[in-house]
Amino acid sequence: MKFDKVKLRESVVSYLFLAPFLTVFVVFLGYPALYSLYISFRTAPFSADWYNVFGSMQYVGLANYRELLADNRFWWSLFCTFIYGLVTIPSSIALGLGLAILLNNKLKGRNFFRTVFYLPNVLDLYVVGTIWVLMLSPNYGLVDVLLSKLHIHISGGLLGNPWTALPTIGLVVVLKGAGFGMILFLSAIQNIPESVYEAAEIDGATAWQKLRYITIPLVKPVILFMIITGTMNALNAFTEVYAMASTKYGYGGPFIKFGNESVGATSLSGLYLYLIFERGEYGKAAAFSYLLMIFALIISFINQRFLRTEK
Amino acid sequence: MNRLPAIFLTLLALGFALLNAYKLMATPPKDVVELTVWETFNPEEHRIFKQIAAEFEQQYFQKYGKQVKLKLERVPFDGLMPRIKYACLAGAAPDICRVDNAWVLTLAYGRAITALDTLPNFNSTIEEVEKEYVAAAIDSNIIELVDENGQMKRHLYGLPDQTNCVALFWNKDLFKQSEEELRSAGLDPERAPATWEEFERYARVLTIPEKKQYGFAMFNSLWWSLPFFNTFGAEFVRTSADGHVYGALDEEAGQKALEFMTRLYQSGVEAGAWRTGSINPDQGFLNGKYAMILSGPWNLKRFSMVNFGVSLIPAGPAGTSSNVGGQNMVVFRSSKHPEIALEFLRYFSSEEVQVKWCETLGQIPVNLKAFEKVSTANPHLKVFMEQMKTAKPRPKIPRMDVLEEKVINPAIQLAMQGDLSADEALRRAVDELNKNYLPLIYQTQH
Amino acid sequence: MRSLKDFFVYILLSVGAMLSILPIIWMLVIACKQQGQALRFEFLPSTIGISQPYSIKVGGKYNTVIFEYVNEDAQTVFVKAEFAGDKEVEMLSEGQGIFTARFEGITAGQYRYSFLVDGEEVVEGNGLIKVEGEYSYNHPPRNGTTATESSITFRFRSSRSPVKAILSTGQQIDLAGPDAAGYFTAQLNDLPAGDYSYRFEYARSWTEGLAELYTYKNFVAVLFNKDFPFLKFFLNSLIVATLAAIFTVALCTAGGYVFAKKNFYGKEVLFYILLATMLVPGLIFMVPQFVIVTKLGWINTYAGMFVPHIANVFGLYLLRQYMETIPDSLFEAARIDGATEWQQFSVIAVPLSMPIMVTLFLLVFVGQWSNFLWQYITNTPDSPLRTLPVGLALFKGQYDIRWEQMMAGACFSVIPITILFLLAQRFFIEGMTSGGVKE
Amino acid sequence: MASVQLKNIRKVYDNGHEAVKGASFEVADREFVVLVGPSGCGKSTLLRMIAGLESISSGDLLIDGIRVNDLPAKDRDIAMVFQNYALYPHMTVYENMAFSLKLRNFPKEEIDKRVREAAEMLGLLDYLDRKPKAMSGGQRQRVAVGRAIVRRPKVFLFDEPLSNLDAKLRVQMRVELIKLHHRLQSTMIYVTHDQVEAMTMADKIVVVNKGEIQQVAAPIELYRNPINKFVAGFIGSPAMNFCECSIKLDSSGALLDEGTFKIKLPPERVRSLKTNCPEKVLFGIRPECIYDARATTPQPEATIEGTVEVVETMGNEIFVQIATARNELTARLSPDFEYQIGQRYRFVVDVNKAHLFDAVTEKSLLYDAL
Repeated sequence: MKFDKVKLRESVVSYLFLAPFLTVFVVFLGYPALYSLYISFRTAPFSADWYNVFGSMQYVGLANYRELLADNRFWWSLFCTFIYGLVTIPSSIALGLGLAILLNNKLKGRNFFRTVFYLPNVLDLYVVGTIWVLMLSPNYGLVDVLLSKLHIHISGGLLGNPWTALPTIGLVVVLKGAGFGMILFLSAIQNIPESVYEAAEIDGATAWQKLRYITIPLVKPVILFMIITGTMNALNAFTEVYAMASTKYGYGGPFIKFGNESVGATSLSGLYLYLIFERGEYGKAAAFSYLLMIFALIISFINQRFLRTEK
Repeated sequence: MNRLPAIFLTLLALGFALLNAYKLMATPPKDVVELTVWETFNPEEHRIFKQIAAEFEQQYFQKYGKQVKLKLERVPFDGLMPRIKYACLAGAAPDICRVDNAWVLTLAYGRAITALDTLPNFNSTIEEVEKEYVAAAIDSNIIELVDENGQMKRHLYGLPDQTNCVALFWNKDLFKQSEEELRSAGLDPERAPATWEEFERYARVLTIPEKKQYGFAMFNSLWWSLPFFNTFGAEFVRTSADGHVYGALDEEAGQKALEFMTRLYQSGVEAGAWRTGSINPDQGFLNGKYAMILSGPWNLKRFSMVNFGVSLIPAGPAGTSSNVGGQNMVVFRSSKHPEIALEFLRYFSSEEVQVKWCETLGQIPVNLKAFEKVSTANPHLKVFMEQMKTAKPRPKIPRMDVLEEKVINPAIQLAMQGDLSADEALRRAVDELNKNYLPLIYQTQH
Repeated sequence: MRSLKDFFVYILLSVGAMLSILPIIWMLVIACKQQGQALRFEFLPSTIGISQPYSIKVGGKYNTVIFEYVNEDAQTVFVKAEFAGDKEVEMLSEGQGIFTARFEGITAGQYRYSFLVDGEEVVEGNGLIKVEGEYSYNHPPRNGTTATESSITFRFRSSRSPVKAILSTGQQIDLAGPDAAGYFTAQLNDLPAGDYSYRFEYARSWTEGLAELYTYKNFVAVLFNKDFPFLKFFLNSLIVATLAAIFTVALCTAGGYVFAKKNFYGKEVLFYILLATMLVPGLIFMVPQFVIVTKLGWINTYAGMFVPHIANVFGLYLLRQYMETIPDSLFEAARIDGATEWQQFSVIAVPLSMPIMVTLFLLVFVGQWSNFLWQYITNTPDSPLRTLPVGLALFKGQYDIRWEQMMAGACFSVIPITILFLLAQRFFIEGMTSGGVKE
Repeated sequence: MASVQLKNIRKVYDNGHEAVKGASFEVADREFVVLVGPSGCGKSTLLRMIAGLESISSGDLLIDGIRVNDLPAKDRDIAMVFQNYALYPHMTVYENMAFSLKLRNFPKEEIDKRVREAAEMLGLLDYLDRKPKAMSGGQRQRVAVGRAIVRRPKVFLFDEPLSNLDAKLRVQMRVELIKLHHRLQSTMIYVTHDQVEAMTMADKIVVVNKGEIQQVAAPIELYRNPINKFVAGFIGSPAMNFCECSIKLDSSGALLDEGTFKIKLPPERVRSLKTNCPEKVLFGIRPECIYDARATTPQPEATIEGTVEVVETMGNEIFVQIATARNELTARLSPDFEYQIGQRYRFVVDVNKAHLFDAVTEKSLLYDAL
């Protein structure tokens, strides 16, 4: 390969600029990532010395991966994650887009509303989660009291019922994050020239048609972005379930029967990974992480395939 | 606008300056031996503990002429275990740590802590030490491990500093409000139920749906279920004639206990307080919504707003019984002065300190002599001290925490939800126990 | 037509806004509640007050000493009395800053006593109490109920009538009064000897009820608490979050710049490697990171708390996306104008990327501000560098959580973030607009 | 001030695409040279290589006789005006203009003096505190020029500076740039795709196509003697008409046969053809060299008959599109006559201004300068 002198010079400059980032990256992300890959092929015996857990790990080949792939709970956690994504991603897109459209109007006080909707984003998810638990508690919580006024009774409460627990957590998270989506969509919508809408109006488009045929196609990059970040959030979701569907005595919310196992109805893969990790099964946790990464790669690849925007 | 990068760079420089500007100065004077103690006491306990630690330092100096400094560090209870794990990995574990009694076993198997009986200044036998303490409290510290010769050997891994169990709390006001109904059911509103059979009848009367009031509320983890299992006479493990240990919770007594718990929930007298997102028993009891709960002495002060009574766990086929909770103090293997640590552990659990501790804070002593000596005006505490005598600790099985979290707790919950029969739920737990956990006892080489 | 539509939009927005800030409101409400009231579904004050239950022995033949200490700001009060062997005995809080303790069967005589208020010794008057007769007080108490062989004399100070005493036996008696000192009294006779408990029901004003339910004290308790150096925690959080944000922005800006505007060997491959690490669950990095931080001796340093997180790939991605919208010709013009590589970056790229930099700053700041686990493990328990989330965890005990104070702490922790957001809002919204740079 | 020499300069991109295939020409001191060609022809790349924004794959670039191939842009002492102006949006007009001087550590007073001088020259004095966003396109263009002027560089480079302006402004700015050149008397290299700009402004035009230099010449020379079909077609508006013809040479000249018409070129015009003459040629005639047959004496051997298809009225002249059976031609005529669309008319061409190109190589058969 012939080196282009100018490009070579630019490369030197570029790497100088990148040096701080890359140094920290290599030390604190790159090396740990590789190290995790390494220990994903190893496992520590049950009685490993706590002072030297990594040293006492032994090579087991693909055993960690095989065990996970044969573990019903693993697949269940992926299924939960899938459902969770199915609940959160479209609704956060819809909510963000809806708010953005409403707040794109020339309303008085729209800055106030924008701030109010964005504000929950800056709160700690754990704190918000615990507060919602209080508001959702069966019989005595605000939401349940309101629901019973409407003669809706959910056995075990919204968070205690296996059918409603996961969607409820999802909706709380969506509500908290709505402001972020709103701002993303708002900026995208503001970039659409007014003339496009005027043209549509002359063509006789209704409000719905304008949304369907103009706004949505033109904010597609934002939708794609939200799908990808939403997928990653779903795969990493932990705090929300930890805060809202765990007691000191069990994690992952109301249990249900799944084959021969009892699994939590909100046992998302992030939570399951955390449990494995907490137990000190670092090898398995690493294998889990890499499996999740592969899934994430596949999903983002598919997303990009299907939602690719023409530039 | 050109100033912005300048501001940015200034901030960056400032950041660099601050980076290492503050580093913890942690070098004590040379002639003082410093021991780090991690503790999870609440603020009031912490204050007394500080005094006791100071007294120990003084006494030690008088006795050995050596200056010792105990560095007390309060750790939030919730994050203690991960913290210990990381500290061990990083070689930064404390000398002494106060841990939940369930964790001693895990720490011992992980060789994170020292067997106290191997220390040079441990000048008595394990059996002698055992006799000095309340049986239920010392139990979790004595662990049998397989040594290099394949022999099981008993070791002492810590000393108790606090012990407790649960008993029945009942809301006198709610009992009073349902006085007529209780009387017409042939029940005395002035006292708590004495047997489970009676308990169920009380609970039924005290459940008033229109007031959102429930007769009973409970947690359903294994530890919180032990009062049921123990009173029904269930055993967690048995040893067969040939010395083989096997799980026995799925025997008839265990099934009966679980069926009883299930019935309480499904007949609607139990509030379902164990379900995720529900108001937990303590809170519901405080709010006057749950007439009876199981709880421990730690709540006596918190419940002062409620007109409540405490009584023994209702008797089952095997009489009254309870579980054992509490905290132990352990010495870490990485400690450079384990003998001083042992000295402190002995001091803290000694008769005089325990008397002072328990009388001031209203707690159950762990030291047998103190147990007899503590005079408490608090009638509630007396009940707990009485209950303590019949309390049975949870079994010591490697990775019990994992088994509980992964298998037993979910199985109990499924049974209570009606998704599994009690029989099947317990059999699952026992199968798992026999297959993957009990064998670990023999696999471990130390 | 137009105004009708606006009206509906406003309704919709208001409902949504309410829903979205409900947790914040709830947090505030809980933070304002009196100790122990946090989880009660009770928000409107009632005009009927119910005292806490007291117990009393009828037929006891011994001297009873009742200590009372009044201090609205005290959290815990202990009493040390000579007759009780100078042991510290905790006094019961009766609300409104009144603490009481009872001792029974004390021999007549004169004794020393003192209070320990939040750990500090307080001596009243000459510090002596005279015990004689059936009941002795350190000063006339609010609740001076006494018992004899077969009767109880209820005594209760209240600002308005009626006042009712309810006995555990179900007996109720209305108290008469008030007398000159503001006491209501009533006597209940012919009681069999034994233990009784009772409580008072009393009328009170709406404001008194409000005060019973709500208080500002939790905020005070969080701010000025010896076991909980809030200001220090707060400052540490501020420093760590600010440093983390500054360094992250610095690194990501430099990195994003070259990925957006430079053509160098290995660019594509490197970028995909970086992106791929974003897909690995963050948890897995923690243990190796911790070991590295320990090896570097960064335990108990600010550096240890944030440096491992400053190579933020997401931030790099954001910056790159944004900087790609800056026209190349600006940099070319700068090159021809004589700008060095560094000047092209600092004078062109950085000022033009300010909105996205502010955005990233905000995102990182918020993330770091609420980061618990990492900051928790990289500090020893007594480290002076502990941050707010780590400190707030101290409110969570093994068996109970001090919700009111925890929420008061959480309220404080929301403040800097809110201020920051309001300040940066203009930039922030601009920053999220990907087509930011327009000429 | 400075001369610029390009010697066989090539540009090959990483992907193998050859953007410039060996360009050589010279820009003399104080000369205004325009590089012109269709978009994507490589003229901008050429300019950017001169500026130092692109690396030169091979060949030599000399400024004032010194090889500057490896000199970074800032050291070449050139100034450039970009198509999109490339004004720094976060700086005021003053700051934009002062930026390069500031970077070179000029004293403040000197910077101020030069900026004000340039601003005055360009009529920007009232706008110095404005940000580019608050200005019109023409004003921004002036700022961009001003930014170049203050430097007093050896060479000015313009990269299609007028293409973002509307037609009227473009004409105005063109004039101003010409005036500026006269005033500054400096070397300027100007890239455009608009041949009108090239013709009106240049001292010398370099015609570029597909990465190759077609012809370097003064505007009028280029117009008169295009070296090949591309140059002939590119320069001049409306473009030159081409018709494929067979050719017969004899002593009386050359007889072109298009099929529907025949044209006889005089011998002095086709003198250079004698040595090698292809069978097929392209006959080229500019629209202004076609006249209505009614206005001139009949010349049967220079007459085209065709149907009028389109008539574009300009006012002072009209453009008429004439279709023969095989070709279409555009004629630029005086508006003296009226034309009915669809009617046949006869036109006469000025044979002395006709061009001939080889039908295969498209090289001019008449061009004798080279």
